[in-house]
Amino acid sequence: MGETITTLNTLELLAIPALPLIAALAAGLFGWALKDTLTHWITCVAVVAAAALSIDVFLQVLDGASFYGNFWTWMISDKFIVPVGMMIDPLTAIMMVTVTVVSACVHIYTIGYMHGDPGYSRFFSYISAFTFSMLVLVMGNNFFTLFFGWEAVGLFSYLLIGFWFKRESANSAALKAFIVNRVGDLGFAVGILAVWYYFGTIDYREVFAAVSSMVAEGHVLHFLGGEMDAITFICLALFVGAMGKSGQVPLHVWLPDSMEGPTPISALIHAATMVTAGVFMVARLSPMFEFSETALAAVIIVGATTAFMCATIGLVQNDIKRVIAYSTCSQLGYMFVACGVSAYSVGIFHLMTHAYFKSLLFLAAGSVIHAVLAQQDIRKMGQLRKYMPITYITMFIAALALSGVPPFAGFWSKDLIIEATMVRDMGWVSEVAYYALLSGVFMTAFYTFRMFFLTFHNSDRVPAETKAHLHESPKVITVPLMILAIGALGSGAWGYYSLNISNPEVIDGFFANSLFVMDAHNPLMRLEELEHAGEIGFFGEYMPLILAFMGIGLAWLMYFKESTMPATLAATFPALHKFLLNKWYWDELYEKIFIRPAQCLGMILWQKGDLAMIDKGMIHGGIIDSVQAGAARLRRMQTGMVYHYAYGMVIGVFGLLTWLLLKA
Amino acid sequence: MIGLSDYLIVAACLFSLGVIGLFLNRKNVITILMCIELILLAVNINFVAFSHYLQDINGQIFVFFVLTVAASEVAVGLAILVAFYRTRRSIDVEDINTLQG
Amino acid sequence: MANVTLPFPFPQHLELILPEMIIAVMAMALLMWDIFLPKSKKNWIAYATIATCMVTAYATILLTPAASMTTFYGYFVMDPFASFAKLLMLVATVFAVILSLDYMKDEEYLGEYYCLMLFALLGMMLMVSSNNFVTMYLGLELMALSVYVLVGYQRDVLRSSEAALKYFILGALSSGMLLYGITFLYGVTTSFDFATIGTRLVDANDSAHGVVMLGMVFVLAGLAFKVSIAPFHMWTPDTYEGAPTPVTAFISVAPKVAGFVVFMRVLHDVLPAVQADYTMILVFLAALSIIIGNVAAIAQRNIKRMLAYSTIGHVGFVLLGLIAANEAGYAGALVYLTVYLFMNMGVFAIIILMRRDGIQGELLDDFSGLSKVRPGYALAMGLLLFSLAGIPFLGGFWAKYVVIMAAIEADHLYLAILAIIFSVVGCFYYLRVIKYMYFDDARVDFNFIESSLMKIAVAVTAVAVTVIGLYPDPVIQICKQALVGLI
Amino acid sequence: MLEAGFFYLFAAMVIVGGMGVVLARNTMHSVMFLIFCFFNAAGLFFLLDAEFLGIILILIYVGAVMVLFMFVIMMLEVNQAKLKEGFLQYLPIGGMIALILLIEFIAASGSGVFHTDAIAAVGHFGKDVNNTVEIGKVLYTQYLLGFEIAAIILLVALVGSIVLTLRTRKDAKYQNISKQVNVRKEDRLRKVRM
Amino acid sequence: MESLHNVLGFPILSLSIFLPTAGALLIWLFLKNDNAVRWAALIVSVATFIVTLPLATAFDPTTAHMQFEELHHWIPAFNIHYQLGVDGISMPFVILTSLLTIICVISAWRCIQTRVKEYMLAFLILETTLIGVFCALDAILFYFFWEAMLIPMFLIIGVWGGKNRVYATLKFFLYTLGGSVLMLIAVIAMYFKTGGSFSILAYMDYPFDFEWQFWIFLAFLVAFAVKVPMWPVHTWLPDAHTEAPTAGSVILAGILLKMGGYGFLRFSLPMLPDASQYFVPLMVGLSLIAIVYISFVAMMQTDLKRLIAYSSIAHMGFVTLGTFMFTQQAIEGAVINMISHGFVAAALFLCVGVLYDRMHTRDILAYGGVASVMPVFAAVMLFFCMANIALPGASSFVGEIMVLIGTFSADQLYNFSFSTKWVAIAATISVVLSACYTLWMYKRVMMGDLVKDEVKAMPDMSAREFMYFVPLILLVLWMGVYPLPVLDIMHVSISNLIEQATSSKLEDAALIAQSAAAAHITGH
Repeated sequence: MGETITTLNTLELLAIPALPLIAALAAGLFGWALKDTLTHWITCVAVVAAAALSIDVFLQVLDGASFYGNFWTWMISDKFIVPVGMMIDPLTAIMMVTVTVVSACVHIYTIGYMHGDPGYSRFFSYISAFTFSMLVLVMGNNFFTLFFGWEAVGLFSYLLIGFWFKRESANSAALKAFIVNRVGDLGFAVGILAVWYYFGTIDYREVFAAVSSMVAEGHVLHFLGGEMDAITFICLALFVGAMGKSGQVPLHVWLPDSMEGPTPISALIHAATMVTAGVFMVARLSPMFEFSETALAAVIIVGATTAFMCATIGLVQNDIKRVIAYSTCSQLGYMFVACGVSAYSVGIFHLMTHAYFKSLLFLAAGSVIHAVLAQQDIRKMGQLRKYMPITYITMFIAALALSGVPPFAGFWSKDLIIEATMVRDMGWVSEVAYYALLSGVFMTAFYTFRMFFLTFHNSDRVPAETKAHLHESPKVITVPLMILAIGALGSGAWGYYSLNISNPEVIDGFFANSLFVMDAHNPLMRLEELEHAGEIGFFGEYMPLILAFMGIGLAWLMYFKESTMPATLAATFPALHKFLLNKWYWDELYEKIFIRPAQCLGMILWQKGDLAMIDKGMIHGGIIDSVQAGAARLRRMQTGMVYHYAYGMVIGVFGLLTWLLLKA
Repeated sequence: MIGLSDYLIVAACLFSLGVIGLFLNRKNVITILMCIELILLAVNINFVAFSHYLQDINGQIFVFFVLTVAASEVAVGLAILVAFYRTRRSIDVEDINTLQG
Repeated sequence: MANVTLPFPFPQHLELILPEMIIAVMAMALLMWDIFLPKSKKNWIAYATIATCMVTAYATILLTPAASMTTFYGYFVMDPFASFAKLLMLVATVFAVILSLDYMKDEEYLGEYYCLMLFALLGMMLMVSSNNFVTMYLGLELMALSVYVLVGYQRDVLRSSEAALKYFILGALSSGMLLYGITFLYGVTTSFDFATIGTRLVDANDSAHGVVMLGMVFVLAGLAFKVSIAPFHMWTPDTYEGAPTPVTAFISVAPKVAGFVVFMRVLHDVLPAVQADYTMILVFLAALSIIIGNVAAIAQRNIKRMLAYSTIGHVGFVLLGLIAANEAGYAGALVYLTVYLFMNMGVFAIIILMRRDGIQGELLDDFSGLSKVRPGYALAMGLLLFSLAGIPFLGGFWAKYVVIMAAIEADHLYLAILAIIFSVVGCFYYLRVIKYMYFDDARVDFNFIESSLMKIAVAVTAVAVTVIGLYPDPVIQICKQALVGLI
Repeated sequence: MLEAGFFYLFAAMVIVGGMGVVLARNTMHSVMFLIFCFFNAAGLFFLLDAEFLGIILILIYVGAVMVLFMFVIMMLEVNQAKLKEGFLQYLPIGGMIALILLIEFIAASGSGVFHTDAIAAVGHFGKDVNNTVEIGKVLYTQYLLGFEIAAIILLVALVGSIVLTLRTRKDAKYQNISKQVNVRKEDRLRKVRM
Repeated sequence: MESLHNVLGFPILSLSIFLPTAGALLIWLFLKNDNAVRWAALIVSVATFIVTLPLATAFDPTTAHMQFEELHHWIPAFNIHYQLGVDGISMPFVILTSLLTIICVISAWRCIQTRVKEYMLAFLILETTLIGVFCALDAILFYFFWEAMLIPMFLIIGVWGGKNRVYATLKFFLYTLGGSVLMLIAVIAMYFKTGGSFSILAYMDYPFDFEWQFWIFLAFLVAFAVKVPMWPVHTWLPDAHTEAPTAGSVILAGILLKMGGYGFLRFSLPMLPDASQYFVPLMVGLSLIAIVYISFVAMMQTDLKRLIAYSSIAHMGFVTLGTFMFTQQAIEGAVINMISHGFVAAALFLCVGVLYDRMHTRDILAYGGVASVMPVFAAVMLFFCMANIALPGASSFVGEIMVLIGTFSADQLYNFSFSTKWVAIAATISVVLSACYTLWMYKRVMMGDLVKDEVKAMPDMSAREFMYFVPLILLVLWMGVYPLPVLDIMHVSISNLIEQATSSKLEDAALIAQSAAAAHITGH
């Protein structure tokens, strides 16, 4: 299936996922025998090594190296062949680096954060295994490897959210995460089925090569009278998978709940890596999405809705991690919009910068939570900057990056997304998306700094008994923060200038052969044209920045010092406040339209269908009862009276004789 | 001229009477035994009539055997009846009812 | 006076009747011997009966001709068909005697009991060797009278007398019907000989049709009564329950064999001219038997009564073979009867073993916990019951298989389907006994009769059923060969 | 003509007797009706040239079997039977079935097959044909086997009746053969030293 | 008779079939002590497993012909043969059976304390009948084993089962028997139609006309549908599973259900291709009902075993769906699914057994927080739960995805009256539903805080218990990651099967009818 192309060391490539896997197996299977220190050494070294190798690979890829090849055949059935192989190109490389670096930081951070937890080695085993899965996801060269990684990260996400399995809320969150993800996977699986059906292969390269001819053949799917382009169907189905994994409306409900997991997990999985898999997938499959305007529009709508809606919810949340979680959803929405407007490179760019500053944000929040004895409510914090300076500074950097303040990482990527959306003309879709994103910028800045001020400034609301423990976190925690802070500081500018992300040529440049954009779609190209023509205008150029500062300013007004403004505001718009506080009532809605009906349906089918209809109705009522009634009747007929017996005989003879004679 | 059918019809009436007596009878078992004798008598009349009209002696031989067997049957039947009476103290047909169901 | 021709010509081939003679002579000799035996040694009669049966069986095998031969001026026929049936009945009698050894030991007239059994056997042997209505009727009555007495043998037990009385009254009625039917067949054909009647019926005038139907229905009804085909079955449950258990075992097998053999001869020899009509009747009767037998058994609590209904169901199955009216069908019926012989004898043997102080052991829940106390008996009973239910690797499966196959071959598909579905319904009550034995705990102490002969009987039946189940071919082949003489 | 008259007489009487058997309330009356019935049936037999069987019927049936009936009736306390409601309850259906059966019988009996010339033309045998001899000729040749079986049937009836009814009464004296045969001399013979 | 394919040259299939029974006989005759019986049963089952291994090693995957054949007269009167042989479809099941029997024997080591000997005998005899079903090439022999299986299973559920065992075992017995008797009728009818043969291979070749195929298909359908079980004749299964002892459930889910799916593959498809095609909508409908309806029902169960039983039904829905899609992927997927389900469902029942041995209840609500006291067990059970929801890497994923692929793409090859794409999409819903019921169950049982004292007292798995999970874990993983060896075995057999199932017999039948008519005319 396709010849192997390699300008990279195969062994090195194999080592990158293999190291975390081996570490995970060692920690998982033999954790009970190993000491905690040994466990974390094994896993940390493995992941750090993987990160180093990834960077090495990335550098080689920057020099134009690539890899494509199969190692293994998973399944063969007639023409259905599933190989296991890798495809290393710039997109993959950038993901690998992001994943391994964040993972390495989280590993180290975990040493401090999870210290003394009874599930210490289990935790390391899980996160290493997760790293392995994520690497498989990004490095695979076909849909099945993607799906394998996809499911595996879901599994470890489930395990890690429910890591503290004694907590009911954690268990529920884990279950919710898994099931909502499965809903997405349903779409993904259907997409894969359709891919194989229409392309006869599941290999990326072969599929991508065949897209245009397949579209030209004009396949359509019929359903309930309607019809749909095959390519649109495929892309939409696959995108459902992406929605599930990346927490997009309406499948976003699991992501905030997943904050029940330990904070390193939130940083690694629910900020930096797994949740971005959806974006990665859309980018990876850009050669397919490009051929379906409908699918792209859907991506934009979903992304923009999420970006806006989750930002609004973030405005009023009081749980430090939930605020960040909603911001994650919202930012993922930005990335999808980027993909939707065909600025895949920008989406990936934002993915990378987001990975750094968001994981930093989470880890810093974790540092805070660690310090205030697992308290997550920001209303019970305040003035923490005095106790934890490093955390304070790193978090400040991250907050600025998230808010899109130059020169921090988030500014570069987010700004580009907004501009790309602005220039891409897709009718009302792109227009609405543009305003949604703009309002998002404002809200992002606001809630980020609301959270930041409430935590580190404002009045000191920390309970007295906690105060005694307040101190800066140990080095294993702060060092990863600092490393990530570098990323949050510099990755944006580096990407912008070094990778030349804003240049439309980046598709053929850095992202050579890994992304595909139709020229007609390419927003960067249009942006460049417009800039040349000077048609962007002040508003277009600086609006995001202004909004970001306005958001920060408003937050400063309301939260920097203790103030009655928030309460007043909430009192002024109680319905809106409640609506936001209850997260637009999504959970309640799902409870009403899915969970309850499903349970009711289950009960009805069981009690009424199986027990009442089949067992009682058909089997008991229909067969057993009639047999028993027959038996009872026959028993009654056997009266014991000899004349009845004689009567029976005579009737028998009479009946037979009459029958025969009548017949004749 | 009295034909074969006439005899057969007499026998048929007798047979029917026996059968009716058997299952409409609510008296005692002895009557039932007598009804059986009626049935056998009907059979015998049939045989003899056929034997005569078909000019075949075999029918009469069969009657001979039937008579023998009938006598034996009566003996055994009455013996059973007596045995039954000794434990049940009744020979009413309604009282032959412990076995049922 | 003048044309009386004496002396009689001496009958040819008189040796053919030797088995019957042995039985008759021995029965009478044992009657005499009984008088001289003290009470404590009455069992000798039983052993002598067994020996007689064995010798007779040997003689029967020796004397079996390759093709039909007759003696007594053509009124007694000996052929492999009859021989095979006789062997089955002899085996059944041996089993019944073994079963009686303990059960009947307190009866006042013990010697006569075994003699009557021999007389019943004699009657049945004559039935199966009959090729005419005279011998058949006399054999049948000899059997019937003996069996009436046997059923009522526990004369101090009400249910025994009652069973005998009911059996007798209905039996007499059925004989009357049979005879009435015979008169009409005789009237149409002027003969009692099966084959002659058969050929004359073929040539008979169309106007005779009604009369032939009349005769046929009555003859079939009379015979159906003997083999408990519904709706002529109603004596069966009462008689089975009331009769002493060994007698129940005896009448559940031997008279059925004899009855079916006669049934087959009558159908095949006498009624081929009206095959379409009798098939129609028999299809109806078979369906009715299978339904009534299997359904009614479910409501029973007494195992003897339950087995009575089960017999009715099984008889319906045998009837399938007769309906098929082909070689496979008749052979199938014989296979069924053979297997049924072992199954029923084994089951009744165990029921007899269950009798203990004050308890008849006939209720289903008396079997509770048998498997824990006597796993061997429970295993045997289980095998026999599964066999009765027709589950493979046991003989009962093949029994059902052969007749169903024959029925399908003869295009009675619906009947086959009905039969097999009701056999599933019937499974339920066999399983219920197994349920008591294996799944429940014992309610009372078991106090078994330790009789090595009984043990052997149980073992033989269980092994036979299993062996036939695993390798039925010899039985099937023998049964096929045994059809010489019928077809 | 005379013969026809006799036939109708006997036939009617047979049927009347049969009805009497069925309907009489007193069992003893039933027996009497049955005897009456047999006498008339014997008459029918005579009309059919079956003198031997007619006589046998009277001798054996009336002379032995019916006497046995009477004996048993007298031995057992037979209640005056009342016509119970069951009779009436079953009469409509039962009667109808019996009636239809009867009609079927009659239809069959009277059907054309028994009206052929050959059958209808049978006259009576002359004096030289002796019914008893004719029966004897075949009964002891062809039907020898049947005859023997009939004998055994009678034996069985005998034995059966005995085992079912004979009770060894304590106060009755009878021979115990087995005891007699199995006696040892020590039991009976005591040597007395004089 | 053409020559027999048997590379080994000795009757290995007979040996596999009768070794357990021979062992059972010896145990019955000579052993009294419970422990000795256990060891002996283990030795016999292991020996049987070893005997079946050469089937895999000596198997020739390049031919669709039956292998290791044996042919003897059994009942010449009816032309019934003792004919054995396996192909790529049946061979894996033979090995699966012998393997699961070992596990059943081990799993019963401690929890069966009463009537140990009878228990082991029942299992060994059961093994004989099960292997026999998969090896039989004579329809009557097949039926013989098929029914004989009921006896030991009836006793296993009835004697060693739970509270409501009598009802459950009777239901099991009568349902299954009731279903399969029509198969006997059908087989006999085919015997006469084909001119006196019971050979399964002969039936495959004989051109039945459509009416025949129609009725025979229905007769077979009843038999196999009950066994699989398909909606609406599935209600015996939850009861049987719930009440059966652990090993009984294991063998029931692991092997017995597969007999139904195997029956479709061996009988319905190749013998009755036209009827099979005709009934595709029905079969697909029932399969979808099984997948969706049953999943909802499973979700609401509070009895552990009942839940897993319902999940089995849902998974078997994939098997029937795949079977009637006539594509290589779908049918291979169906077979893989059956094998995989043999591991996974068996393991889940063993997991319940582990719990049950400690708490003596199957009520989900009686548990909670078990993971705290039984961490190893929690991991094992989690593994099988994940396998149950067909996560990639587990064998069940391979099976299900192949079924789905095959179903989705069946449109390309055949003109069904409906779009198989939407069928596949509907079936994919199980991705969500299976996760719902499995993980919800896992959550309620294993996770949460320890509040119940009884749960606190539960010891973790013993080495023996762990031991029988290890092979299952390895097998699930192996088939999930490297299913090629198993697939290789089946490829040729299944493509041959598809060839048979898709080539109409009607033309041949018409030809035969024509020539018969011609002969009739010339005969005059």
